[in-house]
Parts: sequence; structure tokens; C-alpha cells
Amino acid sequence: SSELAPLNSDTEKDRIDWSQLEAKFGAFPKLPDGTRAGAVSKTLTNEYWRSLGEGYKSFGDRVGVPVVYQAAQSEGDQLGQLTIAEGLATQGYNVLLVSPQTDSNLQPIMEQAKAANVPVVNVNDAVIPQAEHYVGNVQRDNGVRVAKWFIKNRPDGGKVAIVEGQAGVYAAVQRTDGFKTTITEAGKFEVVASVPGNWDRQTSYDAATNILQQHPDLIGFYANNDGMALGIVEAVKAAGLQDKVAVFGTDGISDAYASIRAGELTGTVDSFPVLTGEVALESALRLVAGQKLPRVVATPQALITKDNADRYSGAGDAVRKALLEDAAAGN
Amino acid sequence: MSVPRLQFEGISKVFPAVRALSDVSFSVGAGEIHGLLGENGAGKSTLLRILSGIYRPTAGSVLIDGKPVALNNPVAARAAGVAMIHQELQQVPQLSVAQNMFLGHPLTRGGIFVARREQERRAAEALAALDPTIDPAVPLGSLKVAQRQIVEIARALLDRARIVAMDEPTSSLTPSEFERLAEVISALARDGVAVVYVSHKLDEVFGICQRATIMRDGVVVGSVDLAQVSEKSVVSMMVGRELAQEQHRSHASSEVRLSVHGLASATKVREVSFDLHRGEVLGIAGLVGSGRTELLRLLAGADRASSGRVEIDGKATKLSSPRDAIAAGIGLVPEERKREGIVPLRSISSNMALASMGVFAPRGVIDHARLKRIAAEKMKRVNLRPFLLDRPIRLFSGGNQQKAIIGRWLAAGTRILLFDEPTRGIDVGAKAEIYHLIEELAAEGHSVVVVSSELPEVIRLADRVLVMRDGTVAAELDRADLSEQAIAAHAIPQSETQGRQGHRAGA
Amino acid sequence: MTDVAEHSAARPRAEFLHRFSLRDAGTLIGLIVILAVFGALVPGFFAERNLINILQQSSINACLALGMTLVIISGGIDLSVGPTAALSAVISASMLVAGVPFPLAIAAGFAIGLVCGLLNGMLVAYVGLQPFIVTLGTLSTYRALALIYTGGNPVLGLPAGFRAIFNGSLFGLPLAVIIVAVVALIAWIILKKTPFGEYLLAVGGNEEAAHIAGVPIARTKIAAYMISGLLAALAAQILIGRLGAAEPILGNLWELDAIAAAAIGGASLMGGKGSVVGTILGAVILGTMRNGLTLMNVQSFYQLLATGLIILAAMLIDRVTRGRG
Amino acid sequence: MTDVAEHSAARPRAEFLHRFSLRDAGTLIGLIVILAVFGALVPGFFAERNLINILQQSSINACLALGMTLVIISGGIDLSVGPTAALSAVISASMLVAGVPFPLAIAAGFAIGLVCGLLNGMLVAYVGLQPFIVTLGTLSTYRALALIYTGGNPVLGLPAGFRAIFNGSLFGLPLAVIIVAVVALIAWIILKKTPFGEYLLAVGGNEEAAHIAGVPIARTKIAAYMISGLLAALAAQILIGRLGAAEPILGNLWELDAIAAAAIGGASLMGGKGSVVGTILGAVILGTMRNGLTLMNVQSFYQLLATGLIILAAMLIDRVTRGRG
Ligand SMILES: Nc1ncnc2c1ncn2[C@@H]1O[C@H](COP(=O)(O)OP(=O)(O)OP(=O)(O)O)[C@@H](O)[C@H]1O
Ligand SMILES: Nc1ncnc2c1ncn2[C@@H]1O[C@H](COP(=O)(O)OP(=O)(O)OP(=O)(O)O)[C@@H](O)[C@H]1O
Ligand SMILES: [Mg+2]
Ligand SMILES: [Mg+2]
Repeated sequence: SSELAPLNSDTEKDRIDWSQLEAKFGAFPKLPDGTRAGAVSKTLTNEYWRSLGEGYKSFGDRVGVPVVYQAAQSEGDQLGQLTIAEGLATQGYNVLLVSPQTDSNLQPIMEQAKAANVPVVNVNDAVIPQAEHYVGNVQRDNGVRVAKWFIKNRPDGGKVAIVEGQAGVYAAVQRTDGFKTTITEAGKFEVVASVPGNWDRQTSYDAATNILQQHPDLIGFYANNDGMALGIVEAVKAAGLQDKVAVFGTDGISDAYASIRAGELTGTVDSFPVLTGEVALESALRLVAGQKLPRVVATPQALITKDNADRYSGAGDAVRKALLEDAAAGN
Repeated sequence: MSVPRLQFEGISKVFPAVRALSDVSFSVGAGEIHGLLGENGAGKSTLLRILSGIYRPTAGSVLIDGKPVALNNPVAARAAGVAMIHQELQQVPQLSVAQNMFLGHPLTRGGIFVARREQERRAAEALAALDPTIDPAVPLGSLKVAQRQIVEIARALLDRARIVAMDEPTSSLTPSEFERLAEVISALARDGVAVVYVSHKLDEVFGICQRATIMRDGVVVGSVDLAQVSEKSVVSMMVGRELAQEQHRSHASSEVRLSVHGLASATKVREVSFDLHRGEVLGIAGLVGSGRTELLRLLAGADRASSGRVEIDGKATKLSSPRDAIAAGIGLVPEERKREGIVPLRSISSNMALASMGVFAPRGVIDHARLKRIAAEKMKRVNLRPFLLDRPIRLFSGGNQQKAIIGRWLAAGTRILLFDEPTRGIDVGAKAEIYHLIEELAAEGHSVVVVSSELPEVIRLADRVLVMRDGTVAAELDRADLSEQAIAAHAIPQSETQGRQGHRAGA
Repeated sequence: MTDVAEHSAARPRAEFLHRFSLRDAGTLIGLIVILAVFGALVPGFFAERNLINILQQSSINACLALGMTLVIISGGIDLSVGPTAALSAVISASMLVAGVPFPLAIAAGFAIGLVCGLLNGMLVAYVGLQPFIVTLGTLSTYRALALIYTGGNPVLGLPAGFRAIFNGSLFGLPLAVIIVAVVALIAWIILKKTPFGEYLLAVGGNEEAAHIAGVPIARTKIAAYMISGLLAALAAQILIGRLGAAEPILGNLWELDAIAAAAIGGASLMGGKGSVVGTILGAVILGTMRNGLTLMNVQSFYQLLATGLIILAAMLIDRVTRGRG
Repeated sequence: MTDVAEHSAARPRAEFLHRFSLRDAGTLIGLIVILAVFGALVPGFFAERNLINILQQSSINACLALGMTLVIISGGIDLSVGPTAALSAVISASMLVAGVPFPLAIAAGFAIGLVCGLLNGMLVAYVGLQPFIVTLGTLSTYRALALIYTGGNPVLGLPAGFRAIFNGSLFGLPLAVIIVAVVALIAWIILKKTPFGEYLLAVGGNEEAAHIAGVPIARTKIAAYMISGLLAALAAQILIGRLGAAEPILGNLWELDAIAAAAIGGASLMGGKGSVVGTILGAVILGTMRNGLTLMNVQSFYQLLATGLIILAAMLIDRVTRGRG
């Protein structure tokens, strides 16, 4: 496996869109009796990862596979997560789904699992270079979609600012880069600030306050996640600029939806964690059944604004249907 | 005459605001035991700290065998053949006795490992002459203060130094321990070592030293041949005036203020009973470890009694914390001033006010004007010097720290004062002041308990003396029966005296 | 060695007062240097609006750091302030969302802070455990309780009326700043003017001596931790008022900022020493730095570098101002 | 007060040894209780494979905690171990990827650890700053340097030969465990048998006395921080060997686990006290707990709760074993 090229989930050619799974690989296959799946994610302190777990569980329930879902005690607890993953690896699960804290902290699991012939699926966010299977969205695309919104809806351009997640984390780097590159290439925009918010609401609030004070003519913020975006929204409100400054987040947590409906947050890029979880487990179990999937299964994303929020926030099946339509329409 | 072993030449030391030493010169010959005398703050320790490389002099030089030596740090001083016994015990409680004795220059095997056994053997050798019961392998923290001081002395003997400086080596030792030390010092002198001996106990100095240098306020007042001068003239050189020899006066009334019945602690104190009267000074004598300190701590509420009863003015009183004791009018002037007495970073006023905050903050906020006024009054009363009430207490001499602690209890309206070794490390002048203070307090109707290992002190102060032995009262001596012999006879455990143990007051 | 050294720095009366303000003056000089540097580099740095921003952004840390200062003076440390704040925040917030009247919900939040502090204090004072470890343990425990209580979700939709309490302005200053200023004044009075302040300094300065002098050691320590808990709860109320949501992960790493502010301000982690004025200046130094670096749009790695270096520089400036120790 | 208590607990020689092992015995009892509980609740907990897992998972924390123990004994603290490890890791790794021979790359990593420790030590020993604040400052500084050096990206593709060094097994035990065991043995010898060990205890126990006795205070402290830095670098090598990649954000929060292990093992943050055996047991307790809770499939919020409670419980057990202080 060391021959495998280091994975870049955003650019890997050997990929398939989630909407194509059934078309290309047929209906969900029959599994060996007693199949169990183990999953470990970053942290449960973030709704995103809890929703992912719900996706695992709902798909597991649907096909009768018990799923154990664990998470590290806090974001950034790298060795703790490895300990958990090693614990799962010794317990004889048929497949492991891992969402690592960093690109490398779960590397040993890949090797242990390979030795035990257990497939491992890297689900979202940080990317293990040696991963043979990855299910998740294109991180860069989060930023790109927001940039495109600005290009389309603010044709006159203007000043924008970015509030970044934890320094050095893959998702933060990619999202920031996607936004910055796309919007800068459009020509009329100026990224006047790109500062750390450390995934933290309070830090982001303070950063946004400072930026607004320096650039009262700012037209928008892009934040690497929704928690930070909601902090920024409060700062914008406190500065009395809610009609002038658009604020975007990432992830599509329920609070973000609520805020969008209330007309405060302008939008978020939802990466549909529940659905992602379902797709991830489906892919993982297809591997257990012996199917040869492409290395990357891309999961859906959509830019949510007040106009389309309802379309993407119904019951699971309705959202699935809407996203399948999107996929068919090539969005 | 040959070159003196040790010579101080024009030594001055200026601290940022204090001139501790000015132009100090004197010399000590090989084989001489040289006393260094002076009141608290005269500069004795500062001079010795220069000798041992802890401070550097502002001016002047130290000559050893006629050659100037650079004593830039303690290691250099050791290398130059100087060993020092410090006034404040400089020890690490976590390490063993032997490790402490060899600290900084351990014996090693192959230069890598500490040769523990060898260290312990050599330490035991050095200790043998002073106190063979001390086990070099036990952690130093488990020893009593007196034993720790002996370890400190033995450490200086290890070095086979050419100069041994002793800064109050006997402040916690008993007379018999001093005897053994005196023998050791004489042996050193016979081997040609120059000994500088600092002590506030003049009888010791007269007992072992040939010559003495007397300092006052950082200058040398004179060097004398001790065979030629009287104790009295030395004292007047030290204090710059004649000290009146005061006579004991009793102010004791018949009114019982404190009555102790069968008091015992879980560890040292067994079945202690006595009465203390209004205006009385009750002395408590006894050997080190006889339980005197612990008895006082029980009365002060610092430790809890396991059984027994205490009555104050006839009312049963619970003393389960120092607060209880203070409320009942009891205050303790503790034995280890630095550890149990002062809060070093805080001012004299704060240290004084600590036990009576309620008085100064009647409505929850400290009335600083009142605090200042009372501090000034009490500190004048105890004659604090220098009279700087806002200065951190750690910058004062031991005697003045002690006065501030006494002031603390005066401010708290304490009626029963417990003194544990009230003049340890305190010079003759300050000592006389403290004696005088104790008598005044008694005259005003305070009741005082004085625990002391210095028998002359007990005899000087006490209206009545309890002699403790093995945690209980072995004898009660009235003023008329007081003598050092009488006290010693009861203090020392003798199998034939056991029958007399029941002798108690207030039973 | 330190001891010897400190003696030599001490002088008679006039210099004594001098010496104390000298320590705070050192911190002030540090702040002025930092202000000057940013003022030179960032246009509009000295705008009134920005200066108010700095105060507002420093206010939460200052609030915590004041409690921390008292605990540090007593010879302890409180690592659990962040989780205490989180627990207080989510409980107040969920009561507010459930329609409980503001005063009651706020009082409940304060009570939580007090209880968290009480537990820390009792483990330190009665059981005799090391403060660092006790509060390391409760750091995890309180955080876990906040997470379990909320299931990890933020509590949203705080009533506007509640938010207005902490978001208002008075005389052009944000209410949060005024609240913290009042707290600082109270802390200053406590430390300088009340028996409790003397007790704190005595317990931290020499516990055994304080014991014999009748200072209620255990109660003093416990009170320090309870104040720290209470101020963490107050910080939490201010923050949720500002953000409009209470998160169980709120207050992550607050303890480090609070300790840094106290230490920059001259508190000694050995106990017995610390200054309210110094701590406030320390908190403002940290706040100024974050503000200035953001305005300069310094990239995040370099912000982190600057944070580290400025903590070190502040301590060095302080050292130099006071003379070599 | 504490001091008095400890005196009274001390006795003559036989008990001296006894007393020391008593403290470690307390920790051991804690470990045994935890093992017994998990053994009863988790089938297969005592499987050899799982026990080896526990040791392996504890090894990195144990390695750091040993250095931390020496620093704590000297009266300091080292919060910068995680970033030191990260800096060492990314520099070694980038050299390895660039084809530098293993011994050179590893030596470079160790050198980085030593330099980081040296800087901490000099700021503490020569400049006289408080250890907590110094290492809080360098915590940010070193992390920032690691991030800047790598641009925030992980260094991937470590040569298999290098990884084999740290990933092998000997006598059925992972090499990492054996390396740490050897380090522990060396640390034990240093502490118990060498002058340097005595100096550490003396400097932490009574700095002034140590100074007067001629103990080289500054050098002793600096050496402690350098050892801590070196062991952080060693932990980093073990980890990148295991992970096959080095990240600039590696080592996040390591300092808290290391301090917890040392404290559970009996180190006193006031200095002058600490035990190598205790620290190792402390690290294994923390490792066992994580392992057991995972195997029991306890949800992460409750794991956090358990972590906090077990730190507190370990300290309480210790307290009880030693008697009320
Ligand atoms: N480090 C220091 N800083 C400032 N002043 C000091 C320092 N050390 C000593 N002094 C002052 O120097 C003077 C001499 O003190 P020293 O300790 O030498 O006296 P001493 O004769 O040994 O007194 P004692 O009999 O109490 O031991 C005193 O006024 C003391 O306050
Ligand atoms: N509660 C205590 N805990 C620990 N040590 C104590 C306690 N009380 C007293 N000591 C120490 O025990 C030793 C003996 O004290 P104790 O009261 O038993 O005898 P003493 O007659 O006062 O002797 P000394 O002359 O040493 O004060 C002293 O060194 C004292 O410091
Ligand atoms: Mg002296
Ligand atoms: Mg005594």
C-alpha cells in the first residue's frame, strides 16, 4: 500500500459522486452475517460530527448493521483519538470509519487494519495520505461556492474578510484557499483580512469587530465554520451593519439554518453530515461485501441561503431527493 | 608574630538602603577561637556571609594566611578553606542527613554515582562527637530543630576547613549539647583551625573564646582579650550603654485565669494539668522534646488536644483552633519565627493586625487610620527599631520581628501570652527589652507562660516553674526553690525519680 | 537565592511605596510600548472606537484574571475557570430560553460558579490536594457536565432583553467594560481594605504563620476559589449576552489567558503576591496585542508567534524595570 | 501546615524507605483498582494484546512525564513540551524526507529539543522569570515556529527504514515501550544515584540552601528543562515513526497529560518531590483509563467526565494511603 500515491481528496481522479453509487454498483448488496461497523470521529462537541454519527446509525439501522460510534474528548486530542481507534481495531469490526483529527494521527490504524484485512474508510475533513478509501466532500469547494455567490450577487466587488479555523488544519487551509483564490481571480474583490478564529465563537466575534472597525465598508465575511460565522453575525449586528455585510459559514448546522431563516446569517455551505454519514457507511459496507469502489466517493454540498433553505432542511429523504436532483442538474 | 590565618581588611557592605558594614578590620590567628559579638543587626552575619562567599563586599578584602582571596561564591569560599554554619538553617528537608551534609560536593563513585554508604559513614563519623543518635540516612526533615542544628555543625566539620565560621550555632541547643560542641571546637583549634564564633550567649563566648571582636551598627567597637575584661564591660561595648541588671518582681495575683486539666495530645503531651494566675509569669522548663512546644500549641489551638479540659476564668473553653484561642484571649509567640511567626512579604502593620482584623475592620472594611494609630502605639510600646511600620517584616532583625509578633497579641487584646523560646537568636539588648516587656505585661495583669531552654532566662522571669519530662509535668518549683540544679534534676529522666512524677499543680 | 536578591531590592519607607507602584509601573510601561508600536504601525489604532474595542475585548479575560489573581495570591491556581464559565453559561441560557425571569436565571448561573469554586476550594483546603491537580481534574469534570447537560449543542435564542443587559452602553462605554471595572474596584478594595484581603496575602505568604495568627485558612482559600468561580460565571453571562448563544465548549483555554494576565501583572505563582491594577493592565496588554495583530492582518502563524513573544517580552520588561533579581 | 504534618510522618531509617515506597504503593493501588474494575467490566481486557496496547499508548505520555517530573522536582513546570515535540518532529521529518541519513536527522531532532529546553531553562534560571509564564510564552512561540517552518502542512512520506526503528518489537514488546522503559530506568538512576539528582531535589526543596551549599542552581535547572526538551523530542521521534508523518500541530495538550501523570505519581508542584516509579504508574493509569473506557464504548462526554473524576480519585486515594496531611 505504500505504493499508493498520497491522497488528495480534492483532486483525486479515481472518484465517483455519491449519486452514482447505485447506478454504477447496483442495489445495496447482501452482507455476511454479524457484520459490525466501528466509527471514530473528531469530537462530539460539534454538531457536524454528531450528525455524521446519526447518518451512520440511520443507515446501519436500515440495513441491520450495528455501528459503534466514538469520538475523542476534544478537538485536537490526537493521541486520545488514536487510542480510541486502536481500541476499536482490536475488537474485530468488519469495517472502520475514521474522521481523523489530523492528516496523520490515525496512520497506525491504516496499517493495523490492513494487517487484519479490515477496510478503513476515511470520512471527511483531514485526509490520511495512505487512505485507500475516502468519503467526503471537497473542502476547497466550500470556499469556492461562497466566493461564487459574492461574484454573482455583488457584481461591483468590494472588501471581504476571512475568519479561519485552527491554524494548520487541512479543512481550514483548503476552505480559506478556495475562497481566497476564487474571489481574488474575479478581480473586483479585495481580501482585506484573513485572521484566525480558532473555530471559536468569541475569538471570531472579537476579530470581526476589529475588522469592521477598520473597514466599515466591508461587504462580506467568510468563516470556515458556522460557529464562527454566528459569532461574526453578532459582531455585525453590534456594529449595526447587518444590511451591508453578508456573512457566510460552512457546515450547515441547525443553528445556521435558524439564523439564515431569521435573516441574520446570509448563508452557509451545507455538506449534509447526516447524508454524508449514510453514504459513508453505505460505501464502507459495499467494500465489506467485496465491491471495488473508486478511491474517493464525493458527498454533496450546497450553498444555503434564505431562498433555498427550506428545500434542504426537510426530512432526510426529501433532502436526499433534492440533492439527487441537483446532482442530475450538474450543480 | 606570624601571619594571621584570617584577616578582614576594611570591609564595607552597602545594601541598597542600608550600610551594614563600614570599614571592618580584625584578624584571627590559626588555632584561635574568636568571638564576634554585637546586637541584632550589628552586621555579624553579613560579615560571615561575605567570608563564605554569599555576599561580595562593597569595599575591602579578606586575607587568608596573608594572601587576599576572591570569595566570589560559596564554592570559591569552600575552596579557600572556609566552612560556615549559618544562622538560618540552610538545609533541604527532603534529602537525608548525609545528603545534606555533602550537598554541593557529594562523594561519588567513578565521578558518576553518589557514594551513599561512604557519605553516610563519613557523616556518622562527623556526627559521632556531637550526637551519635542521629542516623545519617533519615530524611533531614524528620529531625528536631536542635538535631538539625547539630547536623549543620557536623557539616562544617566534614570539610577539614582552615577557617570555621559559626553563626549562632547553639541557638537551639541545650547546655549539655553546648558542652559537646565546645569540646569539638577546642579540638579544631588544637588542629590549627581558626574559628569565628558568633553567639548572643555571652557565657558561651567567655567559656570557649580567647579573644572577641565587638561590633555595633556595622563598625568594630573593639577587639578584646576575654581574659582581661568583664562580661559587663563587653555588654556595654555592644549596646553602647550600661544595661541595668534588673531584679525579678512578681505581680502574680491569686485569681486563677487559666486552668488546665489532664490535657493530652495524640503524640507528645500526656496528662498535663496546671493553673495560671492573673499577672503571673509561669516558666516551663524541660529537655528538648519534652513536649513543651506541643503543649503551647495545644493551648494556642494550633494543634488539637485528644483529651483534657481547659477553663478560662472558671469557664470551660474549647480550643480547637487558633481562632478559638484568640477569642479566649490566648496568643502564641512561636518558636520558629520565620516559619510560624511572620508573613515575610507583608509590612509590620499587616503582621501586627493579622490576629485582630475584627478590631480594625469593625464594618468589614479596614480602618487604616485606626490601624496606623494602633500599630504606632503598640510598636512604640515594644520599641520597634527602625520604626518603619510599612516596611516588609522580613527586612527586620529577629529581635524586632519578635517585638512585632508580641505587638500582634497586644493589639488583639490577648490576656494570656504564650512565649516559646522568646529570645532565641536575639541579642542581649533586645533580650533585656523583651524581658522587661514580659514583666510589664504581667504587671498590667496579663498572664504569661514562658517556655525556654535557657535556664537563666526561666529563672530570671518566672514566678513559678513547671518542669516537663516526657510530655508531662514532672515537677512544679516555686520561686523560692528555683535553681538550675533543681530544674535539671527534674528534667533529666532518671529511673529513681519516677516515683515523684505525680507532683502537679492544680490537681 | 531569590530571597537574598529580593532583600537587596528593598529600601526604607519612601521607597517601599515606590517599589510597589514600581511593579505596576513596569506593567504600564509594557502596555505603553505595545500601544506605541501598534499606534505607529496601524492607522486609526488610537481611534476612540478602537480603544473601546480593546477594552471590551479585554473585559472577559480581565474578569477571570481578577478571580485568578486572588486565587494565585492565596497560593493556589484555578485551571477550571473556562469549564466553570461554560457550565454556568449553558445553565443560565437554558433557563432563559425556558422563560425563567432574568434575575433568577442569572442568579442560577452565579450559583453554579460559586458551587464549582466551592468544590475546588474544599478539595484544596480540606482535603489538602494540590490546587493545580484539583482544578485540572475539575477542568475535565465541569466541561463534561456542560457537554452532557446540553448534549454538546449550543443553547440558542437568548431573549433580547437579557442580551440588552450586558450589551448596553453607559457614558459611551460598553456595559461589560463598566461591569468589569466595578469588579476590579471591588477586588482592589477587597485586597487592600478588607480583612479577607489581608488573610489572602497571609495565607499565600506563610500559611503556618497565618494559621497560628488565627487566620481561617480553609475559609480564606475556599472563598478565593468561590470568587474565581463567581467571576467565571459573570464572564460567562457577559459573553453569552454578547454572542446570543451559550456553548458547552465556551471558555476553552481561558485559564491560560487569565494566568498570563495575572502573571504579567506581577502575581507570583508561589503565592502571597499579586496586584489588581497589574492584572488589569496585564489583561489589557493581551487584548491590545490581539486587536493590533488583527488590524495589521497578521497571518495566523505569526499571530501565534507574536503572542508567545509578547508574553515573554512583557515579563522581560517587567524584570528590567524592577532591576535584575 | 503541610510542612509540619510531613515532619511528623517521618521516622527513623527503616521507615524512610518505607515512606517512599508507600507513596508509590498508593499509586500502584490506584492502578490495580482501575485494572480490576475494567477487568471485571470488559471481556478480554486482560488479553496480552490489550495490555501491550495500554503500554504502547502510555509510552509517549510516560516519556514526556519523566522529563516533566524532573522539571517539577526542580521547582519548575514545562508547558512547552507539545510544541517542542512538534518542532523537533517537523525538522527531523523534513530532513528525513530530504534524504538526510537517519542518525543525523534524529540527532537534529534531539538537538532541537535540547535547544528549546535550553531557552526555557535560561529564561527561568538566569533571567529569573516564573517557569509557568516562560513556558506558556514558549508554548506559543515554538508552536508558531513549527507552523511557519512547514507552512502548516504535515511532512509526509517518512522513509520506511526510519519508521522501522521505532515500530519494531523486542521480546514481544513494542520498541517504543522498551525505549521508554530504558529512559525511565535512566531517570530513576539519575534521580536516586547521581549528584545531579540530589541537586534537583535540593534546588526544588530549598533553593537558597542549595545555593549556599555550592549547588550550581542555574545549571541544574537548565539541565532539567533540557532533559524535558530532549524527552519531548524523543517522544516526537517515536510518534512520527508510528504515524509516518510529522505535523506542526502535533503534541496538542500533551503538557496537561504529562503533568497529570507526574502529579498522580506524587510529584509536588511546589518542587522538591517526585518519583520516577510514581510517574510511570501515573502515565499507565491514564493510559489504562482511556483504553478501558474506549473498550467499554463509553461516549466521549462521559469519558471526559471519567478522566476528570479519575484524576481527582487518584489524588484522593493517594491522600488516604498516606494518611490525612
Ligand atoms: N540582604 C539584605 N538587604 C538589606 N539589608 C540587609 C540585608 N542583610 C542584612 N541587612 C541589614 O544589615 C544589617 C546587619 O545585619 P546582620 O544580619 O549582619 O546582623 P547580625 O549582627 O547578624 O544580627 P543578628 O544578631 O540578628 O543575627 C541589618 O540592619 C540588616 O537589616
Ligand atoms: N505538631 C507538630 N508536628 C510536628 N513537629 C512538631 C509538632 N510540635 C512540635 N514539633 C517539633 O517537635 C520537636 C519537639 O517539640 P516538643 O514540643 O515536643 O518539645 P520541646 O520541649 O518544645 O522541645 P524544643 O526545645 O525542641 O522546642 C520540636 O522540634 C518541634 O518543632
Ligand atoms: Mg546574624
Ligand atoms: Mg520547643
